[in-house]
Amino acid sequence: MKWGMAVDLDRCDGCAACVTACHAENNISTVGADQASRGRAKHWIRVERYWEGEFPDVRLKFRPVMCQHCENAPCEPVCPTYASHHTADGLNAQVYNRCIGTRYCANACPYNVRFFDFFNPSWDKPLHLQLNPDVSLREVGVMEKCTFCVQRIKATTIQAKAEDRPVADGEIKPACAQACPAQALVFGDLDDPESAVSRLSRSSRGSKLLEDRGTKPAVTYLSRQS
Amino acid sequence: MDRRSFIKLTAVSGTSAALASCGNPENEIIRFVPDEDIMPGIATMKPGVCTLCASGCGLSVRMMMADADVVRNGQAGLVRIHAAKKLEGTAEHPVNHGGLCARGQAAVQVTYHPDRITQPLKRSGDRGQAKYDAISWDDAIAELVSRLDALAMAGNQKSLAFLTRHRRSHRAALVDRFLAAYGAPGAVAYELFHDDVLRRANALSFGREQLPTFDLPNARYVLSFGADFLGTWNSPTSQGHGYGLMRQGRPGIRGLFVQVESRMTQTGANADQWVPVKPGTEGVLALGLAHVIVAGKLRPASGGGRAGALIDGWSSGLGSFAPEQVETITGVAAARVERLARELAELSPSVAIVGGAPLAQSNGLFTALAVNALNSLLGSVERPGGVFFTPQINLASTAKGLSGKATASLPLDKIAAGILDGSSVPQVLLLDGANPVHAAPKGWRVREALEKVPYIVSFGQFLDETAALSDLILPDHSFLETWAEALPESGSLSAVASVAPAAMMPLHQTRGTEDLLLDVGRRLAKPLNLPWENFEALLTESVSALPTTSTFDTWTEAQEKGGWWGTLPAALTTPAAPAAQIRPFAYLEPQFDGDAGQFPLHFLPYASSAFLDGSLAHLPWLQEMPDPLTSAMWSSWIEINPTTAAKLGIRDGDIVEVASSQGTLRTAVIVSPGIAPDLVAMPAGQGHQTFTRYASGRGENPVELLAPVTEAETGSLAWAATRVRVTRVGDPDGRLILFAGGSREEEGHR
Amino acid sequence: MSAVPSPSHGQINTDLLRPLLKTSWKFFAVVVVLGGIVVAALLAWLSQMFFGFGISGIRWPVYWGFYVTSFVFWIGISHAGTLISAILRLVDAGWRRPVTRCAEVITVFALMIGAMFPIIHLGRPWLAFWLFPYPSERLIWPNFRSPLVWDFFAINTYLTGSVLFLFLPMIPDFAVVRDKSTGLRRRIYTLLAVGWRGTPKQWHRLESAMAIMAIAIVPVAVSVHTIVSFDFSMAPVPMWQSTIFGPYFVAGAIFSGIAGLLIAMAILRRVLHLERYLHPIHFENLGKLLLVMALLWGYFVFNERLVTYYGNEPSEMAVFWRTQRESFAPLYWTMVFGNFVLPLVIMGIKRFRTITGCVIASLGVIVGMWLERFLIIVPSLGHKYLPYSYGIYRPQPVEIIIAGATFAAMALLYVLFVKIVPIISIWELKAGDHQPPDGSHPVAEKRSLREVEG
Amino acid sequence: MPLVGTVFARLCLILILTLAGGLGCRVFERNVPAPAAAHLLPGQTADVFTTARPTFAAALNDFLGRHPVVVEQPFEFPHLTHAGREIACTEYCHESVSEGPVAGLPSVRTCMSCHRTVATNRPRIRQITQMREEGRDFAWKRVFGYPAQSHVRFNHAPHIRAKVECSTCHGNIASQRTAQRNVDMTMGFCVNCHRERKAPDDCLTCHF
Repeated sequence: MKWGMAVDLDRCDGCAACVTACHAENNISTVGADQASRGRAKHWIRVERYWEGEFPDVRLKFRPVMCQHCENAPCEPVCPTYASHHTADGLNAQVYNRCIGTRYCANACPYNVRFFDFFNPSWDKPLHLQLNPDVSLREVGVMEKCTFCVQRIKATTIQAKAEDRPVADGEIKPACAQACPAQALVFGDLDDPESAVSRLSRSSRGSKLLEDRGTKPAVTYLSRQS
Repeated sequence: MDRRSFIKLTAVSGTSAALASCGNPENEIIRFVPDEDIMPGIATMKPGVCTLCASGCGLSVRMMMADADVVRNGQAGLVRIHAAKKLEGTAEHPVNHGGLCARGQAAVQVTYHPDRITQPLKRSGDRGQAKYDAISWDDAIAELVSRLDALAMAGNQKSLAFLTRHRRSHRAALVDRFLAAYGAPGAVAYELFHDDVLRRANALSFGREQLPTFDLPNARYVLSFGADFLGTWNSPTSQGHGYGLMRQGRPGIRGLFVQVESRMTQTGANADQWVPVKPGTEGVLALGLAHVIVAGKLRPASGGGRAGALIDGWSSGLGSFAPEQVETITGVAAARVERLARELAELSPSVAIVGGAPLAQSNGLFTALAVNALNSLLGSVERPGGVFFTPQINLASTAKGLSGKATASLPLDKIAAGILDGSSVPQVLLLDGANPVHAAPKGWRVREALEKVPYIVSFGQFLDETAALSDLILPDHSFLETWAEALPESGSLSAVASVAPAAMMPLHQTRGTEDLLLDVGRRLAKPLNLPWENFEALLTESVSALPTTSTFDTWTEAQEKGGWWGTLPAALTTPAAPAAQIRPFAYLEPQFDGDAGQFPLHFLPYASSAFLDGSLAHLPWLQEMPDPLTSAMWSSWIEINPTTAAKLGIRDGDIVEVASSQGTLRTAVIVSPGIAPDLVAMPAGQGHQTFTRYASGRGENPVELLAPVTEAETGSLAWAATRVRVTRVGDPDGRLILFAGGSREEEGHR
Repeated sequence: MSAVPSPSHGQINTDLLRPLLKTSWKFFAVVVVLGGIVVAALLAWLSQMFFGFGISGIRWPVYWGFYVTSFVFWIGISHAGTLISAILRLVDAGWRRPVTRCAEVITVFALMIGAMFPIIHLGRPWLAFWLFPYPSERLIWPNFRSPLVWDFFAINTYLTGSVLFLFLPMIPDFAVVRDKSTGLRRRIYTLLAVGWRGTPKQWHRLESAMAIMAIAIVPVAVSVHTIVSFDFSMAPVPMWQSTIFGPYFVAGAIFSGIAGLLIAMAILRRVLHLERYLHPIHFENLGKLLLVMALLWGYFVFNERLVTYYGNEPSEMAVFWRTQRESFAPLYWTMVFGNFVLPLVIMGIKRFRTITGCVIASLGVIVGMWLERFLIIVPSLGHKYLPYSYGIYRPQPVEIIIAGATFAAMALLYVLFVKIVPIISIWELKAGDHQPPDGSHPVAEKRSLREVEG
Repeated sequence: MPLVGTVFARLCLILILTLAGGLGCRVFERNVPAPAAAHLLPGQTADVFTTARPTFAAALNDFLGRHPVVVEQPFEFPHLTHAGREIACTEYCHESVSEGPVAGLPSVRTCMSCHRTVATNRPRIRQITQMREEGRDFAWKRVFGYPAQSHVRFNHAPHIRAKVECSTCHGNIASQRTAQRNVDMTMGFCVNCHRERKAPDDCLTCHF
């Protein structure tokens, strides 16, 4: 079991549905304009956009970037308390209660996908009724980041175990993948060569983000064809 | 200190409520008996329908237990409720196929919004002061009824007006029926980014007065004229799904996509070819393509059929649209016109799409007709990979009681004018969702007009600028708390009726507007003939009439699936209108407000990816969602071409004054390569005064600059036909909040 | 050694013990002022904990700023004393005698201050003890792969070593004070003097202990700043992943250390009227050392820059140009001026190698070295690989106050120290005067001590 | 006495310095306060939900893992009596324990499902009957639970399936009147059991 994701940039149209879906699923608090202007906005997944060329021959490329759950993650060795560590099924775990907030992991992360809670998150009531009880609320001073929706992985695997069956391919969908209208994000088990994500990851269009950093990400990007 | 740190302060010093769920000692919290038995910690999925836009996407709502603060008989306490936690797309729904756009994801915050109106309110202060007192439902309804009775007594039923947004749904039908029964003109639908022009064009070209549906999954070549169909236009989720399949859904085949527009939209960003064109000349380009195709004998001119016949000079081979002329008019190189035309003709099935800015010009209808003709010529109408029209359920035949439409009403600008010159002042105005005070051009003077209306009732859940003028507020349920339904006019090849029962119990003392209208209809001195106990009865009748596709009866099945979809018997389908005999249309130069000398730049407001026309600016998730192209959060801005900016001495982030003949506003600049030098663009949606704590006093409203230019044929607002002047007034002052640092990958490679 | 005739031993005692025995109101005033600033910083830190870390300027993606800069800076300063005095002891440079102690004191205090910052900059400082390897029912230990844990051990070792290194040679002087003073003070110093009688045995033990410490402390000192440099060079951040960081940091550390020492000495000389003991020659010698280090530092910087430039790795070049000629250029060139040009000119020309000259050059170096740390940390973090995630760091009041107050804290500790311990090693000074031909110290020491007691 | 005077003067100066310094961090904030809701409409809330502990004491107790020894419940529920009558805990009152993460604390509705008919004349039953009529529910105080800061996502169901006795973690509730925390559920407690039973002991098993 090794969880991974494939992002088809040829399908992604940059609609940012994944961004909001992630907020809705993972109890990511909105920080408000003041804090956002000071770089405290938290977006576990972001749609990066890059301009190319000048008018009129201008192009724009989108690239959704979330935690790459690197097999060789730079954030893991630097954490003095093991708050950031790798699990057997290939997840790059962030253990909030063990995090003391050195923010070293975020510095070491080449993708800048780790976010720090600068204040105790808060919700104007009754917005808090929406909070997902399966995801813990991070408090001030801890790091948080994309978990591949570990709560969904847990729930499904526990259910499958109860029914004494293997987890079917595509049964687990992180919020971003589930929301994506164009189905650009595909999640699954990379150890199963037949799973959709494995097949996509083997695609000739496939490449890893910042491959030369040697981080061995679990996320494969399928290049856009134009 | 900013709000959140203040909250932390209060929280730590013990003035905030204890965290009910985290094992803290709860000091003397009062609990009330829940209204339903709830399995704690276990999620159940319930069907739903997203009503934030007209697409009518199917939802599956994740429900779990939560502790809600409530006040019962004067005592504050907690009660367990079954709360919606997350909205997902319904996998088998023919519109969204399991996907859901960013706005749909944020829709859940509508229900839990802290600034929702929780109970009926009666104005206590002056108009526009937004001072209200609580009032009981009975009193509120009684007051409305008495007003309506008074009108009826005076035989003045005509002077009841109903202002709403354009929706196709049983609700809309019920409203129309209510008005008809009462004897009032039909509901006035107003939206800034309307599609009236396209509907009219489709009615003329194809006899279908509705938005088109595109079979993108089977298309090999898509040519879009300014339509942001992946972002904000028509049925984005459905089109996004189709787009994914068009690109990578078919082994060996990858559909190509060309976007024609003068400011790069999120959709245009995905195009293989991006073709900038002079505003208002898109129709010419379409006909230029048609000309090449016909001249090149790639398709017979006769293929144009009914749609072609509407174009002046079609039969004679469009001689006046030779590539050279097209180049001079549109600014697209003749060679490129040739190439595009050949690609269109050869890479079939190909389809042309038009929407948005091109139709918001004084010659919008012509542009739409031209593209329709092009589609006909390509033979892509009602053909796989082409343009379709979702079969529309004829409610008059599914629910007999709904037959008999109200007389058509005047458009909003005419009504406003009528009020201002005193010729026809509605005595009672019912408001349902529309917010023209924020979204209509200053020139129409909607605010002044509405202030003259003696009595305004709002059904809205929020106190937006228009609702703030109302005398009585009868807050509606959120779409999760009541029957949510829609009759999508596009986005699906098969007929659809999205219907879902309430997912959760109402959070506040609100009431479903549909039931309210039925109730009012009954309570009138001369009761209206509305043969339904409640809205559910209406839905039951209407949906049950549809053919069942399983062993269950249609109604039960629909409630479980979150809607009905399938093949619609001819008897229940709205028939296509016969061809109207009218003179063909010729190209007319687009007319712009403000002379080119004084106002050198075209001004293009566009639907924000987050807020559309601004009706969603109150949702914090959307406020903090980085804009796909600029990464801006919580702000508004104008986009301007680098060369133009350099000419005007403007740098990224500077504060500028944008002036039109209608007024001026100050906002920050984003220098963007994706926009024509003679154009500035600004997202709509911000600049609210009284629209919840999240949107109020934030950013600027581009509508304030819009001149009341109308489309010549339809008389609808041409919102892209204003010219402006931009002058630098200051250095960056932090009002523009960007999430991204760099915008070009090369920046990392110097 | 020195040109000026050295004072008599009685004179030495009165001179060097004066600050201990007499207290003017000025002392209190200084303590109160400095103390106030320190308290202010403490309050600032509390408010940061209370309101949340967000009141600092730290942001995504620049997660380290002033705090870590100050950390590296102060650890660097700490290389002033122990290393210098140890080396000078080993080579038995006679002129060191008046200098060593005030150098070692700098070490200890700078370390204490520096070591606070890893805790101050934590998101949840109250959990800092998790860095300490203690057995718990959780069965979790610190992550020994993390450079921060190495820091923890390195700094602790160095601190312990330096404290010993400082304390050992103080024992005889405590004895002197003990014998000179009465009442409570006498009792305190009796404790501090740990039963020193000045017997040959004790002298011998002291000497050998000093010799061992001197040898042992050098590698520790070198390792400490190497490890601090690992905090950066172990993370895949542009311009951080450099093999040169180890020596680069150590050199910079000694560099800033000498500068700190020079300033401290100059102040002591003026305030405590130690003109008779701290001769221009001391300043000149240290100044020469400063010159050498300036050249060495220059070499390292040139080396680092050249290699980056030649390597031409895109993401590194982005940061390179950012510091070289874009937003951070002013700071960068200030650093080069303060760290290289200034010391080179002033220390290079004999005429300028005066006390004032030294102080000016040292101030330049202090500023320069602080900027160097800052320029290593911030530009790289704000400019990592994906341009979309670039960010600009703006320090906020809380950070500025805390970073600034560390200098007050240093001064405060120094003032208090000078109050309780003779800042110049009395016995070493005396021993210095009579270099016996065979150079066997204990004899000399004994004699000197007898004189002290007599 | 000039000395005292100057010292005093300086002390005052310091006080000002200190305050300025400490408060400065707030006062000199670049960003202005966010505008609150213009003015609250009737029934509209300005209340805020945060992850912060309600009081310093609560925070300290959480930090030290201290729990109240005796939990005073608003209503004294005799487990003893019910267990004695062979009423399985998970059958009626904590029914969701085998399906989901939480066992659930019963509401008055649950009680009344039996006590509408059973032992209706008992004073305590009368009490809950009255509560039911008034629409009041029990505000149970959590006996077994984790502080938010420990971020434990405990799921009962798999433990039930793994045949872990309730009493392993909850002690012999059946012998108590009101439930009391008689097992100290420290992390060590969990980890040891997991290791013995070869259950996963990665942090992410419980903390996410």
